[in-house]
Amino acid sequence: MSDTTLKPSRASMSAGKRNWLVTAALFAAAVVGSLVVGEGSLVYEIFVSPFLFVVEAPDLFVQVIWEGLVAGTLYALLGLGFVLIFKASGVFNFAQGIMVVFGALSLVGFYAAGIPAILSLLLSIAMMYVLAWTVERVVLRPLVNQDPLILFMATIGLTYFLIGFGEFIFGGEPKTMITEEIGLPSGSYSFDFMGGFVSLQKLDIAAAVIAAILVGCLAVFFNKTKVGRALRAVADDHQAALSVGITLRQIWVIVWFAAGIVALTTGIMWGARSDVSFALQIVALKALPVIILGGLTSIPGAIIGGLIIGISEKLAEFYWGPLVGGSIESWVPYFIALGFLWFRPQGLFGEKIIDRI
Amino acid sequence: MNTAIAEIQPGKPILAMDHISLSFGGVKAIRDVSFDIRKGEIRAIIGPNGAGKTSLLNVINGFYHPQEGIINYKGAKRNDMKPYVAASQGIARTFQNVALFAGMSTLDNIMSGRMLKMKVALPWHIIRFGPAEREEIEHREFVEQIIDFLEIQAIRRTPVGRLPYGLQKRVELGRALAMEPELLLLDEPMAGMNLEEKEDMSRFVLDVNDQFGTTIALIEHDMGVVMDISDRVIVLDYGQKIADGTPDEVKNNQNVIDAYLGVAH
Amino acid sequence: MAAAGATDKTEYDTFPKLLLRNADIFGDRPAMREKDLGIWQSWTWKEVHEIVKNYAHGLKKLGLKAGDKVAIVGDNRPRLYWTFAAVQSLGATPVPNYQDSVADEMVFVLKHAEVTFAIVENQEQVDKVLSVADQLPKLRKIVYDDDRGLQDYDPKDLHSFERVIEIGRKEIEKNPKLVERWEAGFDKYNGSDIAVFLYTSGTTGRPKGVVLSYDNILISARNGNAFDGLDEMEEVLAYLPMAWVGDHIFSYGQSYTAGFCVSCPESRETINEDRREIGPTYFFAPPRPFEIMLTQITVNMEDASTVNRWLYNYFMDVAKKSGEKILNGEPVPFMERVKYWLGELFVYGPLKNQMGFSRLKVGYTAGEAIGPEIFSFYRSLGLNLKQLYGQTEAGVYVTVQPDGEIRADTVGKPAPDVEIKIDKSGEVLYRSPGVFLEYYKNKAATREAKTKDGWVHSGDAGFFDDTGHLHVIDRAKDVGKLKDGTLFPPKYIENKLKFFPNIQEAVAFGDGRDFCAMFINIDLTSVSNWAEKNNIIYGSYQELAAHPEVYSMIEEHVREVNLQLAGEGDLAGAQIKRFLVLHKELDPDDGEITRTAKVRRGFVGERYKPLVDALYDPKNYKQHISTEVTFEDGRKGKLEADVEIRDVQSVDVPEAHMQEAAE
Amino acid sequence: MFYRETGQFKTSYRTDQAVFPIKQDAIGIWVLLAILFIVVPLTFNDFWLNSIMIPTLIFSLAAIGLNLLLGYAGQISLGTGGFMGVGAYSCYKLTTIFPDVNILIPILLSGFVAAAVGVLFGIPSLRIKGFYLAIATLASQFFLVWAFGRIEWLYNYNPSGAIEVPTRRIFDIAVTGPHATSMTRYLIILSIVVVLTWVASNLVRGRIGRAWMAIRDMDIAAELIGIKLLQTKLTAFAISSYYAGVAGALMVFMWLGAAEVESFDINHSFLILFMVVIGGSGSLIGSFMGAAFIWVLPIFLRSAPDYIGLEIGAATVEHINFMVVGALIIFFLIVEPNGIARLWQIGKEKLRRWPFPY
Repeated sequence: MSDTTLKPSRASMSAGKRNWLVTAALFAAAVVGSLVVGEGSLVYEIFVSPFLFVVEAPDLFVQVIWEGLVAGTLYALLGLGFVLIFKASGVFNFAQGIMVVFGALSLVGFYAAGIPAILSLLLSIAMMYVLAWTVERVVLRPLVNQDPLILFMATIGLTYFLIGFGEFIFGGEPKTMITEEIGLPSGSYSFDFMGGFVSLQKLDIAAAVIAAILVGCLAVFFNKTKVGRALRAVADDHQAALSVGITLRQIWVIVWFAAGIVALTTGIMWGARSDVSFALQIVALKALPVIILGGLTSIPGAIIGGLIIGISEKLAEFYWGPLVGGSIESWVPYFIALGFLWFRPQGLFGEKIIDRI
Repeated sequence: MNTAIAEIQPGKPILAMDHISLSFGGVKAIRDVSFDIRKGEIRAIIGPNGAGKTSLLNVINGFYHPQEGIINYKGAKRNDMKPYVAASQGIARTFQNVALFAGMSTLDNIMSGRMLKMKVALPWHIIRFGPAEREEIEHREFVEQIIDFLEIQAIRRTPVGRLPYGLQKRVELGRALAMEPELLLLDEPMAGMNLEEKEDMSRFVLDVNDQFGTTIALIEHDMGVVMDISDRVIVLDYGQKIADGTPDEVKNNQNVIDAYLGVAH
Repeated sequence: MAAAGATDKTEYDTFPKLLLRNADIFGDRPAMREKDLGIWQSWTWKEVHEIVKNYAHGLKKLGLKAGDKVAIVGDNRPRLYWTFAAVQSLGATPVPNYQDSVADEMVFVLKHAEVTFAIVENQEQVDKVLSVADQLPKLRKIVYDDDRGLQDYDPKDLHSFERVIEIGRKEIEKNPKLVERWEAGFDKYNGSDIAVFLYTSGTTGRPKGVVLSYDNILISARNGNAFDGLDEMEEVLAYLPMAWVGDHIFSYGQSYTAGFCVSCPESRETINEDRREIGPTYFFAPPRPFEIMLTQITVNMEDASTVNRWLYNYFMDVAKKSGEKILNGEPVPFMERVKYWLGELFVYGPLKNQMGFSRLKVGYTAGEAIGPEIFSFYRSLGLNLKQLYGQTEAGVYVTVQPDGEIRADTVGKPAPDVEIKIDKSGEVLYRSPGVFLEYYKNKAATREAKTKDGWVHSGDAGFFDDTGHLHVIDRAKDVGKLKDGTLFPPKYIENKLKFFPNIQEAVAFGDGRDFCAMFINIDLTSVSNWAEKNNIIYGSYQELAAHPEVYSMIEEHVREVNLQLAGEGDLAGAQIKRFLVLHKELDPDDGEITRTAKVRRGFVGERYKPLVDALYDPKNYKQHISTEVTFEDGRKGKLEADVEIRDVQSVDVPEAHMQEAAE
Repeated sequence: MFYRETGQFKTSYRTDQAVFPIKQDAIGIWVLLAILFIVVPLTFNDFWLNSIMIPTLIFSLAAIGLNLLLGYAGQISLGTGGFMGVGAYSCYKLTTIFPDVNILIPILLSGFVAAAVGVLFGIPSLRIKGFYLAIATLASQFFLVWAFGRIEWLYNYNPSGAIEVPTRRIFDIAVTGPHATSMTRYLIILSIVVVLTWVASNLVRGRIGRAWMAIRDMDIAAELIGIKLLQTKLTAFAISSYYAGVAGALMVFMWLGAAEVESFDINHSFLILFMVVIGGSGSLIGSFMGAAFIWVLPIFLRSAPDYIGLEIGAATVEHINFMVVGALIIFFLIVEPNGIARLWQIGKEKLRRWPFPY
């Protein structure tokens, strides 16, 4: 107690409250203002017409929500990969994105080499293990106890290497995911909804389900198995982990492998929706706002964060994007994340940041 | 903002704590503690681990804000004084586990203590020549006096990260002194020192007190040292004040004896 | 400008007069520097003159009168040097003391000199003086340089330097005439008047107050300047005790005559760093510092990278071969010169840079005999290091080594204006303008040391070789005889041992006994280093000293010395038969050696009587001893030990000759 | 080994606090400048100037900018690319609005716009720390890039969406645009970089620099000795962004001649980050070394196969290039996490202690 000290929460909270009030006041003022100003004005366009539109076409609204949900699931999966590694090894793994691409590519690659789909799938999983092992051996072990920034840089280096490596082996051009071969459904259900209709891709549903299953498995793994508990322990106390009889190195391999599997899954889903290309690696950056929003160390945080980001970015794009020429998806998530951070600097579910003196 | 405050005469209280209580969530770190520190005295705060000594210092220099009670510093109510303000009002501080700027040299660390006294604006720093450099030199001279005073000439250019613990403590004291504090808070200045180092440090503390007339409040575990150098002692236990007075009074106080029973020192 | 020394002998024959001259002709050149507050604070001759002026008037106001004696105690600080001039300008006499002598050592000097003022460095010295004040009825005022911790002292008779200066300034403001009167006062004194008392630390008995006149110091100083061509451009680091005649001549006398700048180090810990920064052109030290520096170099090079070690070893061989020759201007083959030049680039230059000797014009070592290989090590680097033989009574110079005639085993030729003769007992006598007036309040001693016609008994035994160089063997009275009548010069033998880096001190016994036996002190730095390399574990100095391995190593050294002695005719009989390694370092605080690191043989013999007896008891190979020791903080304690004693078989002469032939 | 510091003593704080207190260093730097200003222009051909010297200098400037923020003030930023963009675009607008002003003025002014934007996006640093902040800065990166692409006013409604640099002359010498010789541009860039580096060294040596390092090393202690956190951090963001901005403007106006959104995308931010970390965070010299290393290495790798007469497809070379760079970065971080500057410093100390071990 005497040497670690928590900044009295009172101060920050009160600040928080104040901010909320301000925002609320602004909003109210804006609405009132808009009613006064009336149609056509910017205020009106921002604060009134979108909501009117929602009321006019609820089906579209639902559709957008669904799209957001699906995107959110993928973000959540990506985020999950980051969180797993960050939690267990304190490494901010920038390479998660390229791991996604790499996983998907190897799957497609193996299949193209004439290996049966399911076998290819297993092989790619094995591939992810090899990757995890190599990373631990070549990158993490020599850099143990280094400044987090250094490790972060190392993972960027790793990213560069994997990009080069992947292109070197599989070639740079986009590929199509072997969706049917690994038994993913295609086509879509569509149904009428309040005078319009909503259509849901079966693939997306599958994605959501698989994601759910994956998360479920992880949850079980972390809470029920000895190893899993060790992993959780290592985050806050290495000794505790060692007492369970696992070395840090093993733990690292395991988490990176787990992250690898998550990446592979993400790759498959994403690949199935668009196609498998290195562009994904950039898209993967979307996971960053997700995890800071959720809190770097929290798995539920990653999931909820993913969904929030997914839905809100789609809503923003659909209803407000046109006002400023569209494709605001690229930055809106970050601002949403920022907004949350301003009130909770450690993210929604992150551990409280402790000031030591 | 210093101008607002009345000059305190030696012997008069420079700081008065009135029924201070501080708690984190449920934990009560300080319970209804009242005491004062008189200008020019050496005031020791002792007590078993977790008695809330450090929290008390943190309250004094505005790092915490007590939920109840009144802090009166230099004749003005200062309950929600921010650390920055506290510093500019002449409260300096050293830490239990040294809080130096590990990447900087001894000289730079102590120079950083002059921060508040350096006024020259950014534009001048861009072309260093002129005011910026003059100011720099003027304060360098002051800092060198401190280096001389603490006898650390030999490590002037050494990055503090590489210094042994004892010396780091000294440098930290130097940084605090560089602020020309009116009230100097020392958190276990002799923790983890060998006898010789302790003697040196006690000498410095005393010298600071009578050469610059600095008021000093210190937390210390070594009873011998406390009894030797302090004018008045306040004893905390479980966040409560259990005794307050001259070393001798405190030494023979029953509560204190009880509190320290079984506490190894 | 070197002439500045010689020409004006008659005109400027006292320090105050020289100060005026320097302020005049060297006005804006630096006179004094001190590393303080992180930079080298400097004072020009003008400024020094100004300060001394105010200072003197301040002291006058405080009651300092002509004829008073003023004690000066402290490390080398500008203000203490200025005190000399200020005091002398009032016709009073400065009496410098060894700053680290303990109070009861100091009190003798202060009492004997009847000091009225004490000008001291800091609280530590103030406390010392105050602690014995009651024995000093004449002491009136104390002035201190550094006021740290002195606030609460009773200010009545205690003044800070600043305050004295302030008083002086006020006086002068009140009455500017004072200055003229002050300067006029200088002419009341001339070269023959008393300049300073320098107390010799005296290897035996109480210190004697050597009274030196202005001429003694200034003529010696001028001769020194002329001899080595020193002028106002020199850089000098003042770090030797101010009470020692060497420092008085080099840092005060020569500085005032030649007009060069003297720099004072920041603190004792930073001396090496400070010497590096200043880069003296003229350097003086007893052998010890040179030994230490060499040891440090060796130690450093041992853990240097292979490449550097190789370079070092290779080029040091080159230097051994031709370094000294080149320095002495003897012919050297071209290729050797090229190699040496490369060596200068890769090794010698950097080494000199590390030691701060890059700019060294001439360096001196004296006070003790220096180890031949140490001596030639520095010479071979191209450093013009010389030996001189001097005494307080002579105003230092008796003999010096002229350029080009440098040899490790001699102390050189008679210095300018010095006559030397050797009496039948082999004692060296000299006569020179530097010769002291008398021992203060000690007619007897004076008569003993100084003949009516001005010859001084050096008390050292020596002889001239055919090159006209003087060899000093030993203290004349110490040169004794073994029972069988063989000549026994203890110091001579001790030095031979001390030339081994592993041996710090050695004490020889044998006068009036059957054979020569030795106490030996190991050199902690190099022996512990040696131990590390031979992975010998030890917990303390005592353990290390008693370690059998160490003994065997020392025995080797002793054997070599015996070999040398065997080669030196009469001395062959004085070979060492038994020795022991002392369990503690000989320590000035215990009075075993002097402040200038000279062994007090008699005292040691008394103190360790049991050990001495044991040495001469052939059956005794282990002797218990318990000694009282003084710790740094003055506390006393007992030290118990069982000391081993070893026999060394001596070398018979023919073998020695064969050995030589073999070499 | 060639250091001879004996006799170099300081009699004033002024000399004691000089940038190069050691004489040999001072001489060294002047020699280096002479080489850069005289020898290089006379000897180097256009390829060397254009594809090595000029970009290295420009990136060094950007790296210094990021280094002030990351290495000195300890605030991570992944938005450097964006701030360079702000510099470039604002410079572009300024030249369009004031066509006749000496081109150097808009270049230097554009930095201020970048600074303003930097401060804006620096505000979160008050509450957000570490990686949270790093990612927050990505917000600026992505928003700015989006803005460059969407706000047509920024590129004068140019259908291609790119900005093209007009020819501008000083004393009738073309300094920008197609007619400007690489030597002129090199010399101008070099001068600007030298001046700004000097400024940076002034800043970090004084009160400002100490305040930065204080919050970097321990922000609470910094607060308790009276450093205003927000103010200090924002200053860092502003100055850092100024450097980035000027670098961006130089990049477009004095090197590329034209630019699109891609020139300022996140990869650039990472490139600069590499330069800082590999070069050595908290060291100005490091910024130059890092920039040179990261920039020159790929060029070297690309041309390597030809030297050894290997026939490899351009694409493959590119892939291998990626792999090698990535591997080298990891390797470097492992051998010397404190960057090339640290190696440099160690080497220097070795020379100073020579022949003794360091």
